[in-house]
Amino acid sequence: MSGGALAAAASTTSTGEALQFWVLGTVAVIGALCTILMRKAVHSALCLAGTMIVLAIFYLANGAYFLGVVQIVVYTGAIMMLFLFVVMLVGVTAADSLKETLKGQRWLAALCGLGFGILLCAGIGNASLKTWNGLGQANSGGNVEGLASLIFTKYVFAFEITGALLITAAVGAMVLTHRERTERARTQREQSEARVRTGRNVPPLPAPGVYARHNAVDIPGLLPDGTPSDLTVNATLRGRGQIRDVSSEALAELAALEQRSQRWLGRKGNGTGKPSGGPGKPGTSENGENGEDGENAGSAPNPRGVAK
Amino acid sequence: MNPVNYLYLAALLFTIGAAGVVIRRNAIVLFMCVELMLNACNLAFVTFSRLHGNLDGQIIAFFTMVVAAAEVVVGLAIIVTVFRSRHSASVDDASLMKL
Amino acid sequence: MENLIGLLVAVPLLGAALLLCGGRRLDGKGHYIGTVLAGASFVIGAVLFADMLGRGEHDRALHSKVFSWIPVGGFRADVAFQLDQLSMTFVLLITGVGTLIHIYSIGYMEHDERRRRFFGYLNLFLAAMLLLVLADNYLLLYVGWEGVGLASYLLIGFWQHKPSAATAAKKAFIVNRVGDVGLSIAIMLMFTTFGTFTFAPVLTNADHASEGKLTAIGLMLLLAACGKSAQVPLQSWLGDAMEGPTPVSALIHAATMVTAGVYLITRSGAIFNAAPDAQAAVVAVGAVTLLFGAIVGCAKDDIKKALAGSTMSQIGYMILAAGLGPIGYVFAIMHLVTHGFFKAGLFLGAGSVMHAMNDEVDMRKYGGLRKYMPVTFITFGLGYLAIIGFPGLSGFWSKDKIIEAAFAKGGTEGWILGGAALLGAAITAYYMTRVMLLTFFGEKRWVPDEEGHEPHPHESPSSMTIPMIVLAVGSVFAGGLFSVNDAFLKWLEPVTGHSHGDSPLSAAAVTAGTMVVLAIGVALAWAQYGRRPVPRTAPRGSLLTRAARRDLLQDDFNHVALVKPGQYLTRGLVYVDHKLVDGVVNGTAASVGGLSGRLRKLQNGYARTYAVSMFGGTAVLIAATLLMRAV
Amino acid sequence: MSFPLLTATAVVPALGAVATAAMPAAQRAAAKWVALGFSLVTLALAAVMLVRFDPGGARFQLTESHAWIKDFGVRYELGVDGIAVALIALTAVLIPFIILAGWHDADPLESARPNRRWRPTQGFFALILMVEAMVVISFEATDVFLFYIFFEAMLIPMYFLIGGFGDRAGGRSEEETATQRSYAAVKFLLYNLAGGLIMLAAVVGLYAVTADQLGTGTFSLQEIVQARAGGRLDMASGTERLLFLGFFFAFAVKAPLWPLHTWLPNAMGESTAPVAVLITAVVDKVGTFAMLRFCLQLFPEASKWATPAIMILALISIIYGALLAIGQRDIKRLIAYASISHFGFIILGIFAMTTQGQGGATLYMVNHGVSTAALMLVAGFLITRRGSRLIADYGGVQKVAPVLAGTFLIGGLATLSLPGLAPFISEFLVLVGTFSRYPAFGVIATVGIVLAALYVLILYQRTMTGPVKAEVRSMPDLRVRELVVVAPLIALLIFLGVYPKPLADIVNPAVDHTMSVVDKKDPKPDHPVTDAGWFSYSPKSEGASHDGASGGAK
Repeated sequence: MSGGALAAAASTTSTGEALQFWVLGTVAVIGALCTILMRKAVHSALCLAGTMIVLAIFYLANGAYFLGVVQIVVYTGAIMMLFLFVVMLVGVTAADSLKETLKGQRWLAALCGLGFGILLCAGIGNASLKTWNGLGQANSGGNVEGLASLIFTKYVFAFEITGALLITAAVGAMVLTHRERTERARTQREQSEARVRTGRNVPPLPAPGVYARHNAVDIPGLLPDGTPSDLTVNATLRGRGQIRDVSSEALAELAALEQRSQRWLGRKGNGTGKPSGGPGKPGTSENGENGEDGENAGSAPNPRGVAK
Repeated sequence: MNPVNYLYLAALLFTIGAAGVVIRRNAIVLFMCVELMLNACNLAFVTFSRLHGNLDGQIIAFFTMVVAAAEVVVGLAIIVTVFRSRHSASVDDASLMKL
Repeated sequence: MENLIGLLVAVPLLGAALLLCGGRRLDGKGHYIGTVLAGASFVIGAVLFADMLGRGEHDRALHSKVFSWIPVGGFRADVAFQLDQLSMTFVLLITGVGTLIHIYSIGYMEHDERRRRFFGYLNLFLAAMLLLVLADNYLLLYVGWEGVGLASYLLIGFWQHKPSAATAAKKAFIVNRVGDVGLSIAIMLMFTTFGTFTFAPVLTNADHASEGKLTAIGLMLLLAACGKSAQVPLQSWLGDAMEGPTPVSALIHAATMVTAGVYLITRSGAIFNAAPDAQAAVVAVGAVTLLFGAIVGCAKDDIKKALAGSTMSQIGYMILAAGLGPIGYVFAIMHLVTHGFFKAGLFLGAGSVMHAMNDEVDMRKYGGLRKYMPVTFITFGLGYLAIIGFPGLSGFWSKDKIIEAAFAKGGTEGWILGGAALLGAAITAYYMTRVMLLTFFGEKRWVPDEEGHEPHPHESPSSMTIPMIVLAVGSVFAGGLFSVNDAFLKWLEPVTGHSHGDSPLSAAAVTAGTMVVLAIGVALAWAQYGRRPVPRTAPRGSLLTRAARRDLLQDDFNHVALVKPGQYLTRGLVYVDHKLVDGVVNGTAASVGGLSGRLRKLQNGYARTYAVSMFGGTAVLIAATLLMRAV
Repeated sequence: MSFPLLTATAVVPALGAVATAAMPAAQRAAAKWVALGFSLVTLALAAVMLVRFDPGGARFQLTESHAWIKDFGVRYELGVDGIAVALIALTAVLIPFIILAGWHDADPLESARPNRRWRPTQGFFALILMVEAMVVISFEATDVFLFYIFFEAMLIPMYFLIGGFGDRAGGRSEEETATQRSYAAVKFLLYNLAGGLIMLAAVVGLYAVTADQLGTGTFSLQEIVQARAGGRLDMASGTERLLFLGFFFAFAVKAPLWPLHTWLPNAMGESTAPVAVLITAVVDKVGTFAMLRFCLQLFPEASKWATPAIMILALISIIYGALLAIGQRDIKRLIAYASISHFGFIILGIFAMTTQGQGGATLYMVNHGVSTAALMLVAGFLITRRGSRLIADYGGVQKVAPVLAGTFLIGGLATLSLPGLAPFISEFLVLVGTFSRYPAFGVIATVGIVLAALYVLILYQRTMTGPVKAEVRSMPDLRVRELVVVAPLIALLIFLGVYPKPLADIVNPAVDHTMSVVDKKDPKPDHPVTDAGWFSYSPKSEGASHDGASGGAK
């Protein structure tokens, strides 16, 4: 780090820093670009984290040791994690299409961006930034001490106010996310009564998963004819479109089971034709053999009617 | 190399962030882009402090971080609430400002 | 004495106010009040007359200023009266004939439930007419001028339930208004020329002004006269005016109001004397009208319309005379007075006939009435003789003098005018004889009216006959009386001035000529209507006859030339006002609305769009700052 | 500091408005009486003003002056000259009649049950009084800014009067009436607001100019006029013209002058007859009055510069308005267009820049107010009886309701300015005044006289005469209240027509002063008559008559 400090003193940087700048700068830019171009929010978050780390390094290189550390700890550590949490909440795998819906938005954005960038660079360009009297003596007493002395003397009010701001923010976040229950929670009895009154799905909603191996919450239960019932999965998942449909393989396995059982029962000949019989046949036969599904079948058409 | 390049980098990052804000629909990504812009500013500040040889720039950057943190907290809280109410984090769905 | 002049106007005005505001409680005695007040004004007039005769020829004129009316800057109009011989003549005529006709109306309007109002209007007319002839300045005269117009409007339209009457009234007023414009412009001209419009100063200084101005004033006054006196080209209203009750026709549209034009021209003599062109115009109008009216008179079967035509023509004579300048003024007025007598008499006679025949006006349905209503017959007959200028009767004296004066104008002009006057006399004789024959001679041609009432003619009540008799007497002797050693001439000369033109023909020759044409006219009429029976329905007649029946197409002309275009113009303008003038404004509003509607689309509610605009905005700001620094 | 008469005259009706509005909903009748009472008190005050005003005295009398907004030199400055006094008197006279005529116009319909909050009647009369207050004070204000404020504020109550209390006798569906009404109200508001805002710009400009040249900016009419006279203030002609146009535009909209007139027929057609009178007889007068007081006196040069154009517009108004009046099917719109024609006359007179013209114009404002009031109110009574505004729906009324017809006829005759009734004098003066400077214009203007006769008589003939229509057969004649409204107006018409001298004497000095400010002199007659007095006239036949005459005048 001391090398960086020395470099910070000079008006031109050491080649080492130059190299570092060019390499990491590229990384940072790529990271930034990825942030805005990735379809999944998670990826964006990760890319952003990368960019921030690079920036942290640049801070250090610019002699802002404290900020560099803070950058890593606060930003990459805390804020980005917060982001990731929210992303989880909203749905990790949720990918929003990059297809633009607003007409001409993209072109305008490109235009403005380009113009803005160019103008900014022009501004920097014709600003006379010749003499770089680095941070040599500023950091002589140690960077952190320097900052501390400034914060608690010159900027003490701003500091206090930011404190207040942070507390307010915390409270605000709590208030916002906390949902006040306005009315008494309805008991199970009331709920069932309400259900009966409306006449819709009088029995409890069908459970997700059909077989022992497929009882994850994101797998819809299958109706007797093998088609999945949306009613069996959580509304949130449905909303995110994160439903794993296993109906097809379930049907295949069903057919296979059929064959095996027949082979096991010693019937031959027509077994080959069976699977081509389609799912209808086994559905009925199964209906015959197990009553729990029969009830399911009885209620099934009804829920599907509601789900649509 | 002239340290002014840091400023060019900052400008570039800021522009990218701004473009992101404009382009992306997902509120969370939007926020990330805002963060990106803030960071770009911070870089600029730090560079300036190096330019002037005093620590005020760094102080400002520090404050920026604090404020950004607060902002993120509140912003994300809002996003969560909105998502809860309308099952979507897309800013286009919240277009009730239409006349 | 001076104060009496004001009283002269005030008395009938009071009557009008009483009767019109009095309400129903006066219905019973309204007509008496009206008549008494009219009579009172006549008495006052007589008193003033006596007083005037008592004074010397040149200080006969009286003047009384009542109050200052409109004082604005240099513009000073007073309510002031001037009673000189000319005014006096009119006062006597108006109040005298007026009173008689009031009396007549008592009987004539007996069965009309709005009789009170009728008398109120009559009094109003008397007041206005007196104001007209007594005013000492043109503006006050203008008040009387329009006042009589109003009275005539109200009286023509008295039977307002008849649309024809209402229309006729409106027509009369509006045609008169055209003339009034002439008068008002004349007054303005006087004001700009002389700085005043009081008779005395204007007339005494008339010849100082430039002839152009005077001609303009003269022509404008002539326009006014044409409107009021039903002279070509503004004569079209008089025929329709006969929709009014007959006493009205007698008083207003024969004896007094329609002669106001003659008064105006005579009064303004000084101006005309100094403006020969204007005079020529006056003469031309007079000559044309006297023939025009006469021709119309020949064709009408409606007795009142025939008489109206004759009125027109007789006033033509007066205007002609007045146009001749100092040669003719006196005779114009003289004829005016005599005409007042016999024409009023004739109209009253006609009224009495109509009264007897259930208001039948078509002469072809009269016939042989002399046996049934002798008094009417005799009075009417005397009036007839007077108007055709039968030697010795009033008409003879006055009309003869006018024809003489016309010749005396001198030069070809004189010959033309004289000829016209003579021809007019012939036609007058013709159509009046026609009226006479159709009405009182031949076999009776009555038919039951719609309700099937067979008319059974009877002599009218005395309240009607007495005025007729008085007027008949007047129409017999007035002319002679006036001509006894030129009494009338001497009487008026101080006011109007007089000069004997150099007549190419001797008076005797003119008289002889008149007699001859008169005989011819009568003979023609006799040949046509006296000898052979008259068909009940009018024969189709020659082109001229048909044209004459339609007032020589005057109305058709007006309709085509003025009414129709006017209607189109107004309709067009209404459209324009709605669509164009309003449209421009509404159009602007609409366009603004449309524009804002389009701008509104920018506010699509998508945060990102706003973000872009912010983004662009910042870019622009930076650009601006850079520019500032660069500059 | 004597009793502030002018302020009182303006404040009393304002208080009346408050008091009336404050009446509880139940006491509708009481509210009416309160309103009437206050309007009568105002009338009394106006009478006192008329008495205390000395025609021969100072230019502005009964003046009051207090600093108001010091920073902008705005003062609360009141003062009346003859013209203002006459117009204030007119306003004070008309308002009681308007209130009396509109006695039942704002009664709630049977269908609408009045509740505690809903009290249109109080509102109606309160608004009328409010308008009166504002009109009076804008007649009194001699501070341009003060005038401007009330000139604009007037629009608010007028807007509600037009839009809120429409003519129920539309013969149309309730919704359509409502839409028409709001259209009319909005149109009225927009037109006048547009004019007013342009004027505001001019007012500010005036301040800037005075501040620039006098050091301290001022809005005071007198100060500015004196400064002009003293030569301390001379505007660049360009500036002056712009400012003049700014002012004139506002007044021309209000007046209304062609082609800014189209709001008037809608407004008068849709509002109730009394409100229509309020518009045309009272409020619009502020426009013409302001032309005389502000346009001419603040910007004499520009006024002269603009005269030809304005006079041509006025001529167009006269003839155009009359022609459109002839073409109307709706009684009230007909009267509205007639008013446009008359306003043309007024403006013609003002800009003729002659004593007769301007004196006539001032008298015309008063007379037109009275005559239109008479005609319009009677028309209103007629319309409420039959429930229709279409001329074609009437006929033969004269037979059924003679008094109504008679008053209607007199009002009409006044409108066509029949001699003997007040408007004749003013119209003739305007014509003479115009003629003596611009003969051609004068002659063209006379066409208006004929057209006036046409539209009035057509209206009378179609409504009053002819066979009695079935719908009007049961039409009652004027009631006592209505007679009380109409009779005095007619009496006033006749009196002012026969003996206008008192009014003229009040007005003349003010007019002379205006003329002197504009420094225009009346054109001299070509052959002025030395002795205009009366003396016996005897014809000088020899001199005059062109042919050899032996005059008898010896």
